[in-house]
Amino acid sequence: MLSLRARLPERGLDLELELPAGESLALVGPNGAGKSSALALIAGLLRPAEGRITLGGRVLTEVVSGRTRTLVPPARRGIALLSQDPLLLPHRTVAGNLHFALRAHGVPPRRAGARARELLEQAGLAHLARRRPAQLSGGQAQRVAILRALATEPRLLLLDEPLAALDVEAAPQVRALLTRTLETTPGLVVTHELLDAASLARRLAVIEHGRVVDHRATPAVLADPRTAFTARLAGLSLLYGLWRDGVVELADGSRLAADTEEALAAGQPVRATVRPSRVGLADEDPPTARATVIERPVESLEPHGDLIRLRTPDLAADLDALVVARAGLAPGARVRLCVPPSAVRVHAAGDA
Amino acid sequence: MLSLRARLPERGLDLELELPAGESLALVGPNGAGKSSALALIAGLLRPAEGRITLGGRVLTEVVSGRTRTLVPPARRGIALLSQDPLLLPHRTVAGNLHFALRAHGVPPRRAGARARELLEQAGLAHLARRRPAQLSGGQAQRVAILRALATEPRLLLLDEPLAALDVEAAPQVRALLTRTLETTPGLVVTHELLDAASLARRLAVIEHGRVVDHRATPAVLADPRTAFTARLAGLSLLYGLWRDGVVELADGSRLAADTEEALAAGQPVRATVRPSRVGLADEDPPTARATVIERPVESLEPHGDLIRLRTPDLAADLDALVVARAGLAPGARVRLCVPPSAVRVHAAGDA
Amino acid sequence: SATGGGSDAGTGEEETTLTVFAAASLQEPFTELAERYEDEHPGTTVRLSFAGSSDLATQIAQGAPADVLATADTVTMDRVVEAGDTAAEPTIFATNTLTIAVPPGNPARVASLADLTEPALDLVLCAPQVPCGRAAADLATAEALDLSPVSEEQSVTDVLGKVESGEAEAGLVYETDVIRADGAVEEVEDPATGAVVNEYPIAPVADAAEPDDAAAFLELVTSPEGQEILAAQGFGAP
Amino acid sequence: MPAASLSPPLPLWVRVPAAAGIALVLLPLLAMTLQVDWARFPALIGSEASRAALALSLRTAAASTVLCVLLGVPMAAVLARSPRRGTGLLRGLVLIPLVLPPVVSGLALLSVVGRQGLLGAGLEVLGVRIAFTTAAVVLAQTFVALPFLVLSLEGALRAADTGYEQAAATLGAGPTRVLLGVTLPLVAPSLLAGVVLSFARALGEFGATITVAGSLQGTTRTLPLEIYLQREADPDAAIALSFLLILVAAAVIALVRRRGVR
Amino acid sequence: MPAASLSPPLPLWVRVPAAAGIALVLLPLLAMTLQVDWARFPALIGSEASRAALALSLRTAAASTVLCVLLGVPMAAVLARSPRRGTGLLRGLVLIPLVLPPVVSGLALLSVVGRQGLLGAGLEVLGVRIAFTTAAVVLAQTFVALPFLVLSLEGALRAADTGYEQAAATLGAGPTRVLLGVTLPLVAPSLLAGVVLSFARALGEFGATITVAGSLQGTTRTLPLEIYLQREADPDAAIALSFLLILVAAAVIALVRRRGVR
Ligand SMILES: Nc1ncnc2c1ncn2[C@@H]1O[C@H](COP(=O)(O)OP(=O)(O)OP(=O)(O)O)[C@@H](O)[C@H]1O
Ligand SMILES: Nc1ncnc2c1ncn2[C@@H]1O[C@H](COP(=O)(O)OP(=O)(O)OP(=O)(O)O)[C@@H](O)[C@H]1O
Ligand SMILES: [Mg+2]
Ligand SMILES: [Mg+2]
Repeated sequence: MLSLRARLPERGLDLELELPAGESLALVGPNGAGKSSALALIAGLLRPAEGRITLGGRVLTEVVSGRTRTLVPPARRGIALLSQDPLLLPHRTVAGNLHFALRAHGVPPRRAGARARELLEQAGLAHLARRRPAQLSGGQAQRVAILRALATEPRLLLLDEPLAALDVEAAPQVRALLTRTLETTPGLVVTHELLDAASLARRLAVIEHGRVVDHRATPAVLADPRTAFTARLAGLSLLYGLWRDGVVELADGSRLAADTEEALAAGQPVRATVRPSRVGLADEDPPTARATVIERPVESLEPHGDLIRLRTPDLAADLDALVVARAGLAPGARVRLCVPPSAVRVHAAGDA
Repeated sequence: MLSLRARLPERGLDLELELPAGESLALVGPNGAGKSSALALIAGLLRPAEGRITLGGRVLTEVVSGRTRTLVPPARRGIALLSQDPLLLPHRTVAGNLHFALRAHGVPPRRAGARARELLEQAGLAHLARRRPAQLSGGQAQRVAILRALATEPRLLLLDEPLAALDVEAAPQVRALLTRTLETTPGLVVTHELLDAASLARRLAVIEHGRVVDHRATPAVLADPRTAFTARLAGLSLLYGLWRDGVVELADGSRLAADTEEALAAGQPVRATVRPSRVGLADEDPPTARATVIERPVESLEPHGDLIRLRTPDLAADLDALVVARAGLAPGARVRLCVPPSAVRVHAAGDA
Repeated sequence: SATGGGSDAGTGEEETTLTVFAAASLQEPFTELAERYEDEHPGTTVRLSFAGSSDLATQIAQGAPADVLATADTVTMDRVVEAGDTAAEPTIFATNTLTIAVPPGNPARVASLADLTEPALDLVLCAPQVPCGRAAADLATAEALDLSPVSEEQSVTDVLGKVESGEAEAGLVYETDVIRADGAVEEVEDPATGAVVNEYPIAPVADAAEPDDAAAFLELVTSPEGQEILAAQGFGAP
Repeated sequence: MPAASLSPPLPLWVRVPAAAGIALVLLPLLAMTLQVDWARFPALIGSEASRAALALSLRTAAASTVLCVLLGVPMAAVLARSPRRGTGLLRGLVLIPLVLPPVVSGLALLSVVGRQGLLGAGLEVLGVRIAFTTAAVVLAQTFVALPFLVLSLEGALRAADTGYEQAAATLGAGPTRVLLGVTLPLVAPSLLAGVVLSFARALGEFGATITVAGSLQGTTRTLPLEIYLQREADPDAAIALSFLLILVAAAVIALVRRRGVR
Repeated sequence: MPAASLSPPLPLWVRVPAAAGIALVLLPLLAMTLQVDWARFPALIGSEASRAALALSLRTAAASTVLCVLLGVPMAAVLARSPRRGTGLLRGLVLIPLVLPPVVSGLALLSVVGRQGLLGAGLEVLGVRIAFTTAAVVLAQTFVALPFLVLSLEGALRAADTGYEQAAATLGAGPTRVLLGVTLPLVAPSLLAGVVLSFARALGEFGATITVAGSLQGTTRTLPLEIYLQREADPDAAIALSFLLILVAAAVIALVRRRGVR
């Protein structure tokens, strides 16, 4: 079990996080939120101004009112860190980098050499074994760095954007490898991709402005995002309003019909999430009885899979390219969106 | 107009590429295919063993039978390169990095200072102005590097995975900025993301094993991918077989009913692409008359948006999580997939 | 451009500069002689350059702006004369004899030259290539001594240094060195050391910018007045 | 680096040899300090000859260091960046003044600028004399100090990541801007080390100076030459002057480091 | 780096000062070469005294260089990585042997290991005598050469990217493995420069050696001492020996570079 409590005002961090034994965790958050710093704190590369980090009951870091009580060096934590930058040792070959990691874990030289070759072969990278890091492409370096981090069986894996830079063929392979690894070794995975968050870990923590603002099972976070950032990550629109018996009254007075399973009092502040794929154009699909029609200015249009995502200040809609062309939509134009109640989920806003 | 012809056996490159004046191009391909090397050749950071690169009629690089005829230095090409690694000058602040780029383009010192501040403010990064690169998060560094590359109005922009490392909020903003820029300045954008390829450039070139294997308008490539890699990028399954009047006969003998607009002769080798979102489970949705039912072993299951992507050796299907759970599907199990003819597109295989 | 060579400095109407190159061991008497000369010849400045004798010889061969050269041995001076760099035959203006120097307290109880042959004694001499070493070798031959030094130093100052610091238990140095050492070493007198005399020659330089002053300075050095100054530092008369 | 970011600790055992090394350097200095005759110290270092020697030493060492930077930085750049095999020989040759006993360096210089030297004769005709002038002091110091700067810098330039230079070039920076604005700042610590080394070497230079420049008070007699002379005349004064030299060097090094280090 | 990858070109103007610097170094060497009496060269350098001096010089300089590495690398690491303010002073002190005239360095050493030195008396009791032995030569050379290694290395260590060391630490590498397997290889070019500098300085050492160790053929008379002596007796022999010293240094440097550079 990992438990982390750390303040580092210099980077605006004030983190608190508990991870049940054996569980893996996906870490998401905006750029500069403090994800990499959190990993560095756990790996022992960063000393908090104040805080305590334990892993499986063992205190790894403890700083109390500025005095360092415990600071286990990184090498003695049994934690492997794959940082955002691959940081392959530039003076060693690819095989040499793996060899180094294995030797550092006490594997005898001969066995380390054989194991390094084996790992490279398994990953289909044997042809790179004798290259220096400077002679690798970005994605190749990233794959070697992943292999190197996994080579030594750590007690905890810290992975910082492990799948960035990987191509569409390599990514699923590496994702599968990581999924397998994370089944036996708990890990923290930083990612900006919903897919990775969902496939690599059952739990998801959201860091914003140096704080853990949400930490639940991944499907729960995705189904009911509590911050604008998570909503965006989940691909949902997030709106705030007051509950008025079956409708959400938004700040601008417009009303959004919605279903909910929660017991909500009239006038209660609520959070509504809207799934863009269920939002249509009012002029195309004549709205059903309870559907809400809302007029908004178009902010942007961008491709989204085979559809076009239309964004307005608060609502998004995924529309067919043909429909967009026919309606002559462009940024600045006004659009009438049709939101069926089934596209909307409402939660009491108090628990955000 | 950009025209590139270059061989560099050392990296297994043999590239040929023409870009019409004013057009931008997305460059995709597997890791290590040669995308970054192509940009380095155009920027003048790499000398081909043999080749010729011209931009708007001006010869930038010319090496004929090993003898360098022309090699315009990078600074004189009027080409800006955003490399895969941000490479911000470590001894200068963020503002200092922008200042450097502006000064290098002859902007007088005072104006350069003001302009640097202005650019940072526009990008919402003013609070980082006095930081050193080492004090930035990965995404922050990437955004500063993008600003720096755009700061000097180049004649050609080369962007190597510009949106990697950006969070879900920053990515659309930067994508919009790049889209605007690429409307006036032609550019080459390397990416592993379908979304970026589609939104940033109208043309798409595919590099595999150091060769340009496909180069068409982006929608054409995505609708009719010719290689396994592009099919994967487009999110389609690609199968090969022989045309038998309305059905594609696959190598294992199974037959796939399909519609096509092309005139195909019986027995002609064809390429069939199948859209996973249209593939279902035969046992769930009773197949319609012409739909094909194909039995395959399950290779992997992974989340895909709100669905689960099921992969078999040659076909993929996007299924509801509920359906997957109900059918008790797991890697290794056999599954009966139902492929409606409308999910399949067939093209003559000769033009691959 | 040349910054302050002797010849340039001599372009003034009244002001003349006499440049004297002298062996480092002559530093004290020559500084005094220069002052005396300046007193007696108002308007003339004497510039002194001290270095090892062979350094000075090399410098003069390469055109150093010297008017007078005084070396610590005749061998070096003979080389300068041979090269044609002197304006007149050298004059011997001082002599010096070797003596035994021991650290204060004389820990090895050296009493005479003969004690220097003691194998266990840490004896330090000059190397035979340099003047004081040649003198020591001559003395050893003359007295039929079998000396086995632990070190053959490059200069008499180095020998003195070893004795002063107590590293060496005895060394052969010049009389003047013992006076210079000012109590840092003790002298063990042995009349036999007088058998070998080292001579100091002085000569005007061929390309002298101030030949008249050079002659006058030479005169001062060999005058009774000059000899007195030299004697005060332990130098013997020629 | 912020205080919070931890660079990996050094192994504890390195403290043993490090302490031994520090002792090796400090003990002699300490012992020397004990020998300084502090009562006479002000008088010893305050004499006119001492002050003239100190002033000359500072002026010439500063001038030599500037020359070393002006000549040595380009040399290091050319040697580090030339791809050709041939520079290997050149690199070796440039290092030779490092091993030559200074007196031999002085003789070699004399054989160029002396009266019978390669250039000396020609210069003489033009009325220019270098040997035995302050210029000769600077020449001698530069000759012996230059390799220090070149060598410290060349290694660093060779090791420096050229990625940043390439990035700067694609931003439109010409070769001069890349050299001055990117390459040299990247190797600043080594450049600083080179400057300190060459200044120190110039300040302590003795053998070559006395050979090419002679030893004339105020013109060519630098502090080390004065120390040499005083050793013959008054060993206490020599020790005191050595101490002065140490103080000067320490002050200058501290100043450079203060300004140069981030 | 493959030949295809282009590092940005140097500005053309750097060739002018670079050429001037190279001329400054090469002309004196050339002039010196012209003075070598080639007919007598083999005889001059082949004498027993010369051979003994050469052998002694090689042995002692090699030993000193090894000592410099063993002591200097830990010193540089400690100085570069200590966060404390106090190391500033220490760093300055460690550099002092750089500026001391070698003779003064010798005197300082004597005041420690000499008979009346700080440790000398104690050593004497143990029956250990350093003065006039080959050990004293090595001691003197190490003392003067150590700062060269420390300074070249420290700048590089300070500039090195600690990211790689951190990465190695998270892979489980202990401090020793990080130091030997990551840190030092990363600064290899500067380490090599430091080794070359300190070897060269040890090989050319004269003043401190003569002061601490004296000059006895085969035991303490190194090549520079022999050169100095020959200068008095036979200047041609001195020139020939200097030339030999250059050859030896060049050979050793070439050997080190060949092996050391990737
Ligand atoms: N060395 C440093 N010194 C000071 N501040 C730093 C340093 N490194 C990062 N920061 C700041 O600390 C904050 C957290 O950075 P961190 O790298 O943890 O972000 P992140 O969540 O990993 O972001 P990204 O998604 O961009 O990688 C940022 O505001 C960043 O600017
Ligand atoms: N400096 C180098 N020396 C030799 N080979 C190299 C060098 N850099 C890259 N390569 C090789 O050249 C090929 C093309 O590399 P390149 O960096 O262009 O790939 P890429 O398409 O950008 O890949 P990625 O998507 O991983 O960034 C790869 O096989 C790579 O290993
Ligand atoms: Mg990060
Ligand atoms: Mg790449």
